[in-house]
Amino acid sequence: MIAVYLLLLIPLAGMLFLSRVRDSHQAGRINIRFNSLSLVASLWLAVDVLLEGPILSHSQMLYIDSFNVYLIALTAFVGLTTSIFSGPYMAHEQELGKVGKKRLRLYYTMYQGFMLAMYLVLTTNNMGVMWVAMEGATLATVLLVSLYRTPESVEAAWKYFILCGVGIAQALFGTVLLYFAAEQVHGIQETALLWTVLHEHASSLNPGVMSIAFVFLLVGYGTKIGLVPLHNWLPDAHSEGPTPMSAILSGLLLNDALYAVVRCKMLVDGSLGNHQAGNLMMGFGLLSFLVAALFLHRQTDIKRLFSYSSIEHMGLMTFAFGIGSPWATFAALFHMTTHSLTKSAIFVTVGYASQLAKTQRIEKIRGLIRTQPSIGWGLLIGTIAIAGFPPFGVFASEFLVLVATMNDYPWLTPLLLIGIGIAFAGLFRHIQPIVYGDVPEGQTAIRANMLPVMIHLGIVLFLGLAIPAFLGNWFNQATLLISGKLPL
Amino acid sequence: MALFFAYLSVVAALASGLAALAVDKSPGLGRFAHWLLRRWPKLQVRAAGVFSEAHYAEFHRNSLFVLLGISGVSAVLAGGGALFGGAVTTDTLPLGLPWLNWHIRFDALSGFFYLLIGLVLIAVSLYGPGYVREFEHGRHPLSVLGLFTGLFVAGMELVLLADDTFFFVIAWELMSVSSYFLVAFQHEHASNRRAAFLYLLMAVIGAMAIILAFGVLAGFSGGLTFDHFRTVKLTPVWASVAFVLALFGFGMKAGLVPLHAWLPEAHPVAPSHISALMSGVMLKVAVYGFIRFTFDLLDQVLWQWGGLVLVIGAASTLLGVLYAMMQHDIKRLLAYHSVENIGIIFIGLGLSLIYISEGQQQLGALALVAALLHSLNHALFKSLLFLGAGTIIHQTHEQNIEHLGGLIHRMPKLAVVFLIGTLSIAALPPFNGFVSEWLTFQAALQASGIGGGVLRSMVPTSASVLALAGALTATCFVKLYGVVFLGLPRTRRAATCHESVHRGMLAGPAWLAGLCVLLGVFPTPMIESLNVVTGQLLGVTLPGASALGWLWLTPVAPEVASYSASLVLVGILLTGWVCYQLLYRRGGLEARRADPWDCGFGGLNARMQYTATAFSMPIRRIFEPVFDVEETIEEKKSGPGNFQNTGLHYQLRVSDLAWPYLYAPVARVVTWLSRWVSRIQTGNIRTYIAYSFFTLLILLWGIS
Amino acid sequence: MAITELSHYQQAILLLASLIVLTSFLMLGQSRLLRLVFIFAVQGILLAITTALAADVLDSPHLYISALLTLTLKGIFIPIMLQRLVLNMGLHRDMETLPNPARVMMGGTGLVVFSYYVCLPIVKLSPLITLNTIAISMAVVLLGMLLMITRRQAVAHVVGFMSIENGLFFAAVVSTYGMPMVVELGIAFDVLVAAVLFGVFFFHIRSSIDSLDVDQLNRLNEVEK
Amino acid sequence: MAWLLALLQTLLFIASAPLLAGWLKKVKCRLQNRRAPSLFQPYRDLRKLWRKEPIVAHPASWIFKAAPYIVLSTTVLAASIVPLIAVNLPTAKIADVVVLIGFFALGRFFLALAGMDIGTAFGGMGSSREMTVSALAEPAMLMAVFTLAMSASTTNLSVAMNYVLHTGLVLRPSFVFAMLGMMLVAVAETGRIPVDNPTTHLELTMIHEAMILEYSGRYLGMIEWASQIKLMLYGVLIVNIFFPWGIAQNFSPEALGFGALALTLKLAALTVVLGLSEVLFAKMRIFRVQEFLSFAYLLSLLGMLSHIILEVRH
Repeated sequence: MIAVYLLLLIPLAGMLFLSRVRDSHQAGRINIRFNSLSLVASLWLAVDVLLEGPILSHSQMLYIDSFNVYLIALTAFVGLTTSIFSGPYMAHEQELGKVGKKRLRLYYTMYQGFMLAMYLVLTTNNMGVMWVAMEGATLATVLLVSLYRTPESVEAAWKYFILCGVGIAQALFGTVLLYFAAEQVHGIQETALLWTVLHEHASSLNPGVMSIAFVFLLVGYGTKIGLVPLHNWLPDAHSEGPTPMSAILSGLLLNDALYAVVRCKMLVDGSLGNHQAGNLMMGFGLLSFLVAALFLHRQTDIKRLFSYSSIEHMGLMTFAFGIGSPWATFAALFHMTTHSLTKSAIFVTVGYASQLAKTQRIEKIRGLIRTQPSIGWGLLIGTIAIAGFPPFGVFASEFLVLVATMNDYPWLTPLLLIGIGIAFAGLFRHIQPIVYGDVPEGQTAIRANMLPVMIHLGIVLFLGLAIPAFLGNWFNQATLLISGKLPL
Repeated sequence: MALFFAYLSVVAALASGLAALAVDKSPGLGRFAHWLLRRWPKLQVRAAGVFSEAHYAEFHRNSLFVLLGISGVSAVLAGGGALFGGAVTTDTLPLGLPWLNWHIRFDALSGFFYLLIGLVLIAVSLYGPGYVREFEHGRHPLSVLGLFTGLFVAGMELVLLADDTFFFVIAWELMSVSSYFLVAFQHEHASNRRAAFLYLLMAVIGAMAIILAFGVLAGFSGGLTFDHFRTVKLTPVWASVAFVLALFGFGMKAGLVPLHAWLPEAHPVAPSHISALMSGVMLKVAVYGFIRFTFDLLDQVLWQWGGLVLVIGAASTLLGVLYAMMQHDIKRLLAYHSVENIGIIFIGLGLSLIYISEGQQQLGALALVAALLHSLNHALFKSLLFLGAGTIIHQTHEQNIEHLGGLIHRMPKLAVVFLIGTLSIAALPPFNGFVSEWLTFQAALQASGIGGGVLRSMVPTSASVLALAGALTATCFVKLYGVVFLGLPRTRRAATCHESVHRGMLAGPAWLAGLCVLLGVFPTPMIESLNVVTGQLLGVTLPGASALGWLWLTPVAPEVASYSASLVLVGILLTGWVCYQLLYRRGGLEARRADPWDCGFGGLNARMQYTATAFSMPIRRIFEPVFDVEETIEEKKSGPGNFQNTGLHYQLRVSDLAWPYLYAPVARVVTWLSRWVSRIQTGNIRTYIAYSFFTLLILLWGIS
Repeated sequence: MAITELSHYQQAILLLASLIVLTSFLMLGQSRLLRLVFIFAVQGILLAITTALAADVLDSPHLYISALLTLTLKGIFIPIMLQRLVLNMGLHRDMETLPNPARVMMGGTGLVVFSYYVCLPIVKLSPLITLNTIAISMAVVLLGMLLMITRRQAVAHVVGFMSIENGLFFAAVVSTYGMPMVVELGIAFDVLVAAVLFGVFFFHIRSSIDSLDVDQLNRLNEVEK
Repeated sequence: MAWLLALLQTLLFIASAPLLAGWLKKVKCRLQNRRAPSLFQPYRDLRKLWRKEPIVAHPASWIFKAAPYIVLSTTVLAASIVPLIAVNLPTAKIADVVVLIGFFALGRFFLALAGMDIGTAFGGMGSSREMTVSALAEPAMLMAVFTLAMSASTTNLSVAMNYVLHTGLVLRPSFVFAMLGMMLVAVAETGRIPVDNPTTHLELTMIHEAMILEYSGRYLGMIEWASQIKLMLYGVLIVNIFFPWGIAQNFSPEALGFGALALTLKLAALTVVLGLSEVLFAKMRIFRVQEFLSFAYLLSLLGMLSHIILEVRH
């Protein structure tokens, strides 16, 4: 129980503390410390939940079950590794004169602020607070997107701000409707926004209201997930912000938005008793998956490229959650993990690559394997992994998604097949020339700390080969929670 | 026991892969050895010698291939054990998904393909050390090559072991990805990169199709292990869906027309011993997958499937050899012949499917045996030819056969070995290629037992296509051998090259050549052992295969057809010897050397001899429609009024129809779609808000 | 039941609701930024009154607080801040005329009808006639989005955004008598921060594309170049 | 006993092959109103060639020297498995008709290699054309054989002939087509007019001769002999498969004698037909050979189809 409070207090303290640290190098190190602290706390929490099952705080404001606890651990882990990467990276950016001391201070403060918002989204039991935290995450990152103050970055930040703001507002409307529907049920007036309570009485919530509410929630949080056609902010924000930012945006924020949607879906399913919510999610997911796959082909900016790949994968997960069968749910949960690990690792590598080539333009970066093998291989392996090749974990989840789809919606499988083919081609036609080939002049090796990448890819590889028992147990429990059945 | 050897083989392959990473770790290893052997100073000295800068490189190189050799030998043992023992062993490894561990099953079919891998692997491990030396000093790290070779081999073997979908696909993709890195190994040429990209793309799509094929079975059986699949009953429609998906997926890997076009791009650009493994062995793994899926997992067989496979196989056979005829890059030519031989194998499989669907298990078994035997034979002679080609390229640094010639005088030993491979692939008696084609013919000839008249006429027609392809193959290899080894050297490199100094580079191919002759002359034991496979798959065997004794091959019955390769060989040798005695020994005059007939003009030189292009011209003219030919003649004229020709330049480009008619359109469609889609992202924020606005409206309208 | 039979409180609610929609329409049609901001302030005040009214009738004290918050934020602070910005940046002179206001207005009324149609199932839910206001609030939300779609001025976008918030708030008050306090506070805090950030961004945008015309923010796109 | 008989039959076969060539020449001369050389002229030529000193070009490798032996031995082996005057001989079991085609292919393969061994334009051209023609001829040949094999349900020649003998005289449309197809193939394979002209030495027209242009002495002798055997082989195949009557089914002397007599008559008749065709037709351009052979293939295919459609009970 204490672990939860720690989890929320540590980033808060970090935020306050970092806001007054002037030396940026030191700030980087402190940032790492705080993140490792919260990782410890999250692991502690994970152990608790593993041993005692779901935890509900006395005020009922916080609720940890097997679904969000592994997301918490994941968030903490990615947060830590990314902070390890971002220290030297931002220092290098500072040497290049892209950012000043003050902005770096803002950066580190907001880093912790963002983590705080993430933890809050995941731990809270109150749909309203979840909304608040989600909006808070936007506000925390919006200034980081425009950190470089280039026209593009400002534009990206503005779009990010407005679009997510509007979207999130709709989510709030959905929440209001949720609350309203709950109030109609007698006996839960004062606790009507608590997820646990809602889930308990899901069957007695009014279907009409719930379905409207879900539309607003889906469009609202879906904007954050980056579902087509609400995705437009995502590539801009990813490509223009500092790379660590892109890493945690892709690796964490999208996951948590999806988490929120799934929580809502569980309520709506309980109330409607039909597959409407699932169908909506499948539709959005498939659309995002296919469109993003096509977008991949026309990218000229390497970070944009991978942000579209993020959209594609989020689409796949949304689709899988939409199917809702145990296999699909298991796959989606697993995919959340592997994707955020792999994608953040890739963004780290991409950050180094663009620093090394002094540009983000794809056609300017060539022959990485010759310039700096570690980065070249990192990028290549990462891409192979994200493209869903075994023995990397991403494959396992994509495999299960395909099989599950073949089970329930066989006529959709051709679309998935085509999508995966197109996506792979789009991704790889850009990456292979970057990695292989001859080196352009002026491209020199840099000091790069590939440890985070290796750790991430190592874990993903391991997960692809074997899922340890406790993790499998987690996934099974979460699957049971969401889909109501155990896979096999 | 067999399973133990199978595991051992995988482990050895992986070990060689990992050992490759230690390429420049000699000091560390030296210190480690020093610490390890501190008890035995003698050994310490020895180790110090090994790990010294001078010797380490060679030691390391050899150790890699020794490990591969161990893997090969144990693979042969494992395969032999399963094939002659006839036992089915199963196992599970505690890996994979929490509720789906890796299931292992090792039966005669896997054993047979294990044997196949092992035999080729031994040759490669003999060949390798000499061949890869050129990679040691250069831009290509040997560690990458070694690592992915190990993974590649391990992947292929794991595919044969897999007994559940998840594990199967993992192994399958491991095979594809690692071979991708091998194809992209020499990545400084843009063409190689392109080939590698295409290769991986095809692998992805194929794998997806395979997953879906398994997905159909999984959907009906509710499980993901093959045991579930074996018991499941499907409706004909769904069975056909699964079958078509499997045919697409495995056929794409196997390089069936029209999905073949990536194959001749990818296989030749890898290092030659890898090309041998890819063309010789990996394609067979695809065949294995198809057999496993169709004959083992699917519960029924429809005659339409057989017809489809038969047609596709025949098309691949014919087009493969025709395109091969037009190639002048020695390795591309061989790669295209892989397409042809895969076609032959699939003709056999198609016949088998037809017969089984007609309820004639006996004949089905015969056709299956023919296909399996041809897989083995093709693995042997194609690897042999690729290794030989590798030696040629290694010694002359020429891939274009138009620049070679007269090598038989400079590399007599290689010439003999290569000739054996050539005779085998040209399906000439008494070599092994002929045996399997003969069996395929025999299977096709039993078509009179088939019910449907369409099939009954289709089967012999496909057989005649096979005959045409066989004859064209002979033509093509007369061209290859004649241009490369015979005649006069066309370039200085060809004139000055010499036999490779490294003995292994000859021993590898020679080992395969020996096997070719052995299997060609004594095919019966092999076929007898294949009975175990058909027995496990179809429940029937070929009882009469050796009705007249083990020297004779009588697939159906002695009176229907019989062939005794050994006696044929004896007969040829005997007659030849008699003629030799009568005409030469008995007062025949010694042959006198003189200039060849030059019509009295004198000065014959290499530029006057027939080129490969000229040789294959009649075929090109006759089969015009299947090629995409681009022929240009530039005349340089000069003098007053440009009346006199001072120069002629003739250019010919013959390419595969699959590009303009299949691959290019798909690419165009995708590009068009992506351009079209990317219009939605206008960059104007008001548009974006409008998107979410209208999304909202539409959804609200939709639900209410 | 007809409006005549309602209590005055309810009648007042309905009246306010209609007024709020009216303000939304006015904003939609308004071409001068200062007036836009002014109308926005009026809307905020109306919202505050509504909240206070609800608080009084339902005597739920925490609604007073939220009423106070609304008044200070939406009614006073944000409008004044926006006005300052407009004046400092000298945007008060240039006026942005819609291509054809009539169609936009028609669209707006269409939205009102649409949201009513959508909300029918909710309205049927209970005899409480004030539920119709949910339709109104949804209409306000949609109108706010419409405002953002039709205007090119960043300031107008902010106003639209904020009026969406107003719509939400209104819905919360009239349909559910206010969200739990913690949520209210959270939302208020977010709105505050958002407002401040908007202020910051105006200067960034101004410095990057020396104007606040969002149509010029289109460097990042995927369209064929 | 049987093996000995088989050996004798083989010897008889290869011994009488030149005689057939002589006879063919005689027929043609008669038809062209020329005085013919004696029937035994081919023997004299062969003896002369064996006596001569062979000349081998400088660039030639061992393949050039080995090729004639291989060609001759494969042809002899082929001759040994074809029933000449008696069926049920054990040698027929060594190889069936598919292998027979394989023998021809083997010999041709080495001959073509030998043609390319010297590195002159002639050899290459000859090899290329020879291989092309044979590639087109082989499917037609096989199709014809299949028609037979499917009716007799065997590819073993001796068994097939037995089958035809025992079914007695049956007018099979399939056999008519198959025989015609086989005849055309035989013309192409043995390099006779109109496909090739064994007597020409014009660079542009010759196929077979261009390939063996460099051969002389005993090598040339062997090749000539082999081609004579091949000619006779095709003749024997045609007459014995489609008109097997008279061939000996037991090994009693009178049966054998009668068989020999019958065979001689049949072959003589067939040769007359061949001679007629050679006189009547002119040699065709190399690129019209494909039409000729595709016609042959069409005939055999028709044979196959008529077998399936007309002769099998459905």
